Amino acid sequence: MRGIDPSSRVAESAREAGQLLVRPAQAADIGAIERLASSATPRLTNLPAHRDRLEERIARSCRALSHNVDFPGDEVYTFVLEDREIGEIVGTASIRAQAGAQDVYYTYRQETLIHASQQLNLRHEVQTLSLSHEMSEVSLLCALSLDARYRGTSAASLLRRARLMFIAQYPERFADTLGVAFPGYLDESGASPFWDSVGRHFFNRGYHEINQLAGVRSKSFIAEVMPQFPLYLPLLTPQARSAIGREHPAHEPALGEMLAEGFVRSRHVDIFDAGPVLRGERARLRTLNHCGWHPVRIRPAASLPDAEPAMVANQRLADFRCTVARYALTPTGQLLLSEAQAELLGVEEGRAVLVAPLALPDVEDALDEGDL
Amino acid sequence: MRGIDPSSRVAESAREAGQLLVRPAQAADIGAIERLASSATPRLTNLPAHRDRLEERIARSCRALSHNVDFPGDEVYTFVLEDREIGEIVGTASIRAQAGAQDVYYTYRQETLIHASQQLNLRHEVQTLSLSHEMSEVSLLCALSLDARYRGTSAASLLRRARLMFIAQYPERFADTLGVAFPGYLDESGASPFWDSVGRHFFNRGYHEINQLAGVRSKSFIAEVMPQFPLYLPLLTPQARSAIGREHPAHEPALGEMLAEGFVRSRHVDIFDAGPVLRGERARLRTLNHCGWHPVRIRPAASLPDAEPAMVANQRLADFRCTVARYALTPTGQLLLSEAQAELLGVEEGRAVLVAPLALPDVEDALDEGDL
Amino acid sequence: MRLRPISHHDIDELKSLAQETGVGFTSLPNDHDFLVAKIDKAVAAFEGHVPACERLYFFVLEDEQSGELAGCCAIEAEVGRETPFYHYRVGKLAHSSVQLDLHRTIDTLFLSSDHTGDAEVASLFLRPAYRRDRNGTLLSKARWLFMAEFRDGFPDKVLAEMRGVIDADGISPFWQCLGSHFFPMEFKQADQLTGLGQKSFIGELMPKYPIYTPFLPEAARACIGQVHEQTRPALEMLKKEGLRWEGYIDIFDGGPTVEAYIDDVGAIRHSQRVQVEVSGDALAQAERPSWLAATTGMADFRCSFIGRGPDADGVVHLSEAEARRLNVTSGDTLRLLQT
Amino acid sequence: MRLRPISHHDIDELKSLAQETGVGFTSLPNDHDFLVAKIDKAVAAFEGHVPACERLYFFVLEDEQSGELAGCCAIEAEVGRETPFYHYRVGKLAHSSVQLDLHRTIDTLFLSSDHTGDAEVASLFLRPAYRRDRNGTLLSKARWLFMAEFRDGFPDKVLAEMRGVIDADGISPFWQCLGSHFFPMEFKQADQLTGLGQKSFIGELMPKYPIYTPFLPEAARACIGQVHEQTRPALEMLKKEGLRWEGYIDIFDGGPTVEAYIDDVGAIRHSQRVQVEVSGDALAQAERPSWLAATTGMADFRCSFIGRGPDADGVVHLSEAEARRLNVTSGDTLRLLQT
Repeated sequence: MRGIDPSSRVAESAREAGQLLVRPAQAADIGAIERLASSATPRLTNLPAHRDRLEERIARSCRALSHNVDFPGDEVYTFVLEDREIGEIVGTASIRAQAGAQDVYYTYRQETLIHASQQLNLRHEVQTLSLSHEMSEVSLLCALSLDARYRGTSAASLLRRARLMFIAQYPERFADTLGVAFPGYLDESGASPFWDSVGRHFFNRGYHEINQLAGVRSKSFIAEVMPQFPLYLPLLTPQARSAIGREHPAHEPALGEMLAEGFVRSRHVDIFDAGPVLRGERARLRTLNHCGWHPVRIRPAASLPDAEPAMVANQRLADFRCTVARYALTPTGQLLLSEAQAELLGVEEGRAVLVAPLALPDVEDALDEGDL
Repeated sequence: MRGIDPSSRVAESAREAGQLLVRPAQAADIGAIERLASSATPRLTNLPAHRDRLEERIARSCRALSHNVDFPGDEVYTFVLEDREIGEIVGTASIRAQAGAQDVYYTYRQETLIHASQQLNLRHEVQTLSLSHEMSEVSLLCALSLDARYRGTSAASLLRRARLMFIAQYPERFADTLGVAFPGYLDESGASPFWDSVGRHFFNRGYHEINQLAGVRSKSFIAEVMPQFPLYLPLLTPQARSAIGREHPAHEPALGEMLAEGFVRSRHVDIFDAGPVLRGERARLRTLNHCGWHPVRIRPAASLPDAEPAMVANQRLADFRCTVARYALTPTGQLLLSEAQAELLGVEEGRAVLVAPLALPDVEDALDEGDL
Repeated sequence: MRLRPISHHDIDELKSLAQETGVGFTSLPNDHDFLVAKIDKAVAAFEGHVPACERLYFFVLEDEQSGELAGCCAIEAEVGRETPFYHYRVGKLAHSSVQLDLHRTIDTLFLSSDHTGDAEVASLFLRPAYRRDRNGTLLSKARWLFMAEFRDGFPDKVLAEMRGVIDADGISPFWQCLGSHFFPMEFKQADQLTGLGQKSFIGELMPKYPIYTPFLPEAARACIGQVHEQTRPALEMLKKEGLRWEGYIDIFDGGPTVEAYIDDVGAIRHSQRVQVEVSGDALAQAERPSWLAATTGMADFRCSFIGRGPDADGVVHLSEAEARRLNVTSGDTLRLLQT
Repeated sequence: MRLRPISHHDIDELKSLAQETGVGFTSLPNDHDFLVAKIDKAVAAFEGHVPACERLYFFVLEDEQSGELAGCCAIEAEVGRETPFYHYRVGKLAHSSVQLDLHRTIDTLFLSSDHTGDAEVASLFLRPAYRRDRNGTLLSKARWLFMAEFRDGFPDKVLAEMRGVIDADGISPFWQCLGSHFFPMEFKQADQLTGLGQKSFIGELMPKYPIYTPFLPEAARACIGQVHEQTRPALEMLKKEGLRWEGYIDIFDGGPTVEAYIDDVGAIRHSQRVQVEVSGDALAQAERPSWLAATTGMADFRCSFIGRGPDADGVVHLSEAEARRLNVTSGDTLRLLQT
């Protein structure tokens, strides 16, 4: 610890990531989660800063983890990121086992219509947005909020991708296709150009107001009152058009990471702010492809060799734990952990843990595989 | 040769398949192709028994094979199956490099709409068919007609799948996704229950008449006058509904084989008769996955060892040849061929040929992977 | 017999009316609370307390001898403002292709709420025992006099929804072929929910895309714009006033909605205001009354047949009984219509 | 001045008329072959040789002194039968949710061919030099007399399409905001193709799904159902006859289409048939002629103003000049309309 500024200490600690832990949320985490919900940038529809809703959310997660589940249903798993060094909950993220299990999960699907004129011998393409419920079947990674001090650190990656480590272990609880919905573009004043050009005509309320309403009530209630016929893109404002499929600036790095992970841009965007929805086949995601089981070998922290960072998860359900450690193996394939790390994960020597590299290939390679 | 009935002789020969050859069509094949077009069961829209159209088709294929092509465009490759033993053209089949390159390729896409009532707290699903041009980008295997005497023999497989052997060699000429359109269900009287319940309302012509018109004019002309709004399935006759995605009985075995090959049922069906359209990612098709290059070693026919049958193709473009032989390799990986087989393929000893097993895994395993 | 606004003390009589109406008359369900609320709403409308979009003018036909209610009818000032108002509109789509030498138009049903904001005449019911002495005409036409008198309180157009065809088994072929595929319930239930004004399920479950009518079975197509046998006389009466079918039908049974510009309605155009003179003398009295008279107050609106029309000076002479029935005295104004 | 059916020898005069009409008057393009075909078609219609759906009655206003044509007008007996006939219809869709306590209707433009089979009055053009002496009224109203006389040859409804708003730069804001996104061409070109009857490109390129009007810029919304400044007088004249805007607009410029049931058109309802008596005597002659007279033959149809109406016996007296102009003699029948 070189600095004395507490925020730089935190960042340093995050970089080391020695004491970071992702685990399922518990009732006692409500205060922290509410704080995270209020500080999310931008505010998230699916993480309303509304205590009753959040309590319900945690209870739902605990219920799902205490039952046998043979196929994805209306479970929502909520996780928290804990920094043990400062003893604080500094992030949260969820998985909806089936995006449309409770309410239909509506998105706008970008389509191209061909208007061909035989008379004039020309073909004219027109883009539309159609209300769609096709994404209802996917398992959705959503509701992520991270303490601002940890942004851009490996803590962000851990929080985002520990969910994949969980999915890797409980495939029967999730769909083959995963989705990630990113907050959409807002301008400097915090307004959504897409909402202002589309939804506002039908609701006459601002983006933040409707977003809040949707968080407390249900987004699908609102979708069902949205225009039922496809919208012609040329009739939207240029500002709205350019917001389609564009993420909120604060989420650019996260989006890049998910593309590197193997997700691709789908044709679908959020119905309020036109934020992008990524989709990924589980079988093609880097973390799920490259993770492996290794027995634990405990060694003094000082004697651990240097190696690339990795996510390490224990083999529990309700007591699921995932942290960051070095991917250092013995010649016989045992993962070397310090005493502290083993304790963090709640594992003893010889117990198998799931390990996947934290690093991902360059984003550029993954960018152009989408449906579009 | 045990029998004296010429048709059984042909069948026997086909089973042996020693003299069967798939190659690109040439101008001189016009008579045979026209005969095959007239005898197709059922008649095919994309293989009209119309001499001018067929001549154009052959010329188009020759043109495509005599030019460098870097990406799929409006090429249509037409192949014939020749039985050298009897010296006859006994089958034909085509690949459209891009289904919608010339005219938009319209299909009906099966969709499910969710009608959710908050008031009554229920969710009601309604199936629809929407006019779609999404399949326009795929490379389409189509226009297959085989002499009735060869049905159910390995000649059928060869004709069907030799196209994949061609695609394997010239990937740049085709899309990553392949489609196969199968003729749809017709009742005993040869009528299409789907057309009678749908298209007839708009055209007041019988299925065969419109099919013929579409073959000579253009199917997309007709599609553009079809209903533009989605059709609600519950409003179609039960006969029409049950024909959706159902192949013509004569094409059941072919469909089964393509499923075994790795194609899956798409949501798309033909706009006239609702016949199924299969789709397959090139990377997941058995023939493309399991084919390999081997140098040729020529041995006397009598001394060739027994082995599983395989498709064998030479490495030419305009002189492409594909036949069936035994998959017998030397210990060093050379393919053993008879003099006659080598001559059929136009290859000498040492030349590399592409080989893929003719047998496919059981259909059952592949049946349930479709989009539906 | 006279027609007047409903009032709170009519509740018991209204309930017995509701019991008699039966299926297909969904706006008067036999439900105490609903009926009380209906009366409240109507009373407020006649008192002029509510905005136009909430005004439901509900009238009763009173046998002033027995005090019994013989029937009822209503005018809604602006439909579709509080709850959505749906119809199918029969429209035409052109399908044409020069290359195919094809040109035809296809009939199509579009879900629409075009009539939002129009006035509606509705809820006409006459007890069987009173189906005589032109009481039906009184109930039906009194509404036109009311609208003529208070023209400013109504929009440009008025409509009336007519019951559609029901087969011998009490089933609507139109519903069987169309609605039943989208509404997982019985026709009756759907109809009842609508009668209670709970119509949001319609927009929720209804097909959003147009229906191509050629896809409907002949039985359903034959119901489009057709009225129930028993509704034919009512339809004829409205047609005579100038209401026409402009292609809108009920989404459940396919029955026609007829409509007109209010200013074009015959009874409204031909009604006239005259001065009253109550004459004690024996007056000429037509055997079959043809003159309908309505008062000019809203809350104390009255309408009944009288024995004669105005004289050459534009004055109408009333007997004492007629004046009592209408609650007018000499010097008052009446609106008359010869029927 | 008198109105009569066009004939083959009018071709040169028609061409010079066509030259004067200019942009926005697409039905009379300056194209010899097109105009010859138009005359052929009209002549066949007046001779009664063609089925109703192909009947184009094309009239010219003739200055019988100079022989010059002063203007023209037309009636199409049934539109949309030979080539598709498109409009946008302004409709309402309900969007409501009990849970969200939301209920509103959204205006929507639906592509429709609802007017297929209706009659159309169209192509009215009067040379500037003749824009006096009620010639415009003659051109416009003569058509009603023709339709009244040959009522059986026309359907229930008649419509008239009105030019929409064009801005100072000659550009239609409605087109700019809507059509231009779907038709890769200039407004003028689209308009011209339509004038030539080549309309299948409209159905091919037009958006098939409804357009929610709130998505259109204010400039486009302001054009919906609005007429071009110069068309306002024509619109007023049609409105006086009872034609109304029922929500249909031109797909290119958003201009209104007004319509009426033919039997409701004022001029048709009020016209009357009378006997002619040609009087050599000096007859009373109104300074500003108000009586329009039309003959009862089709191929030799004539219409002009006359100096007076019928007498008490229902006989109209004509001067020799008037009789000549209309080509009638005593004992013939005329259809009169007071304008």
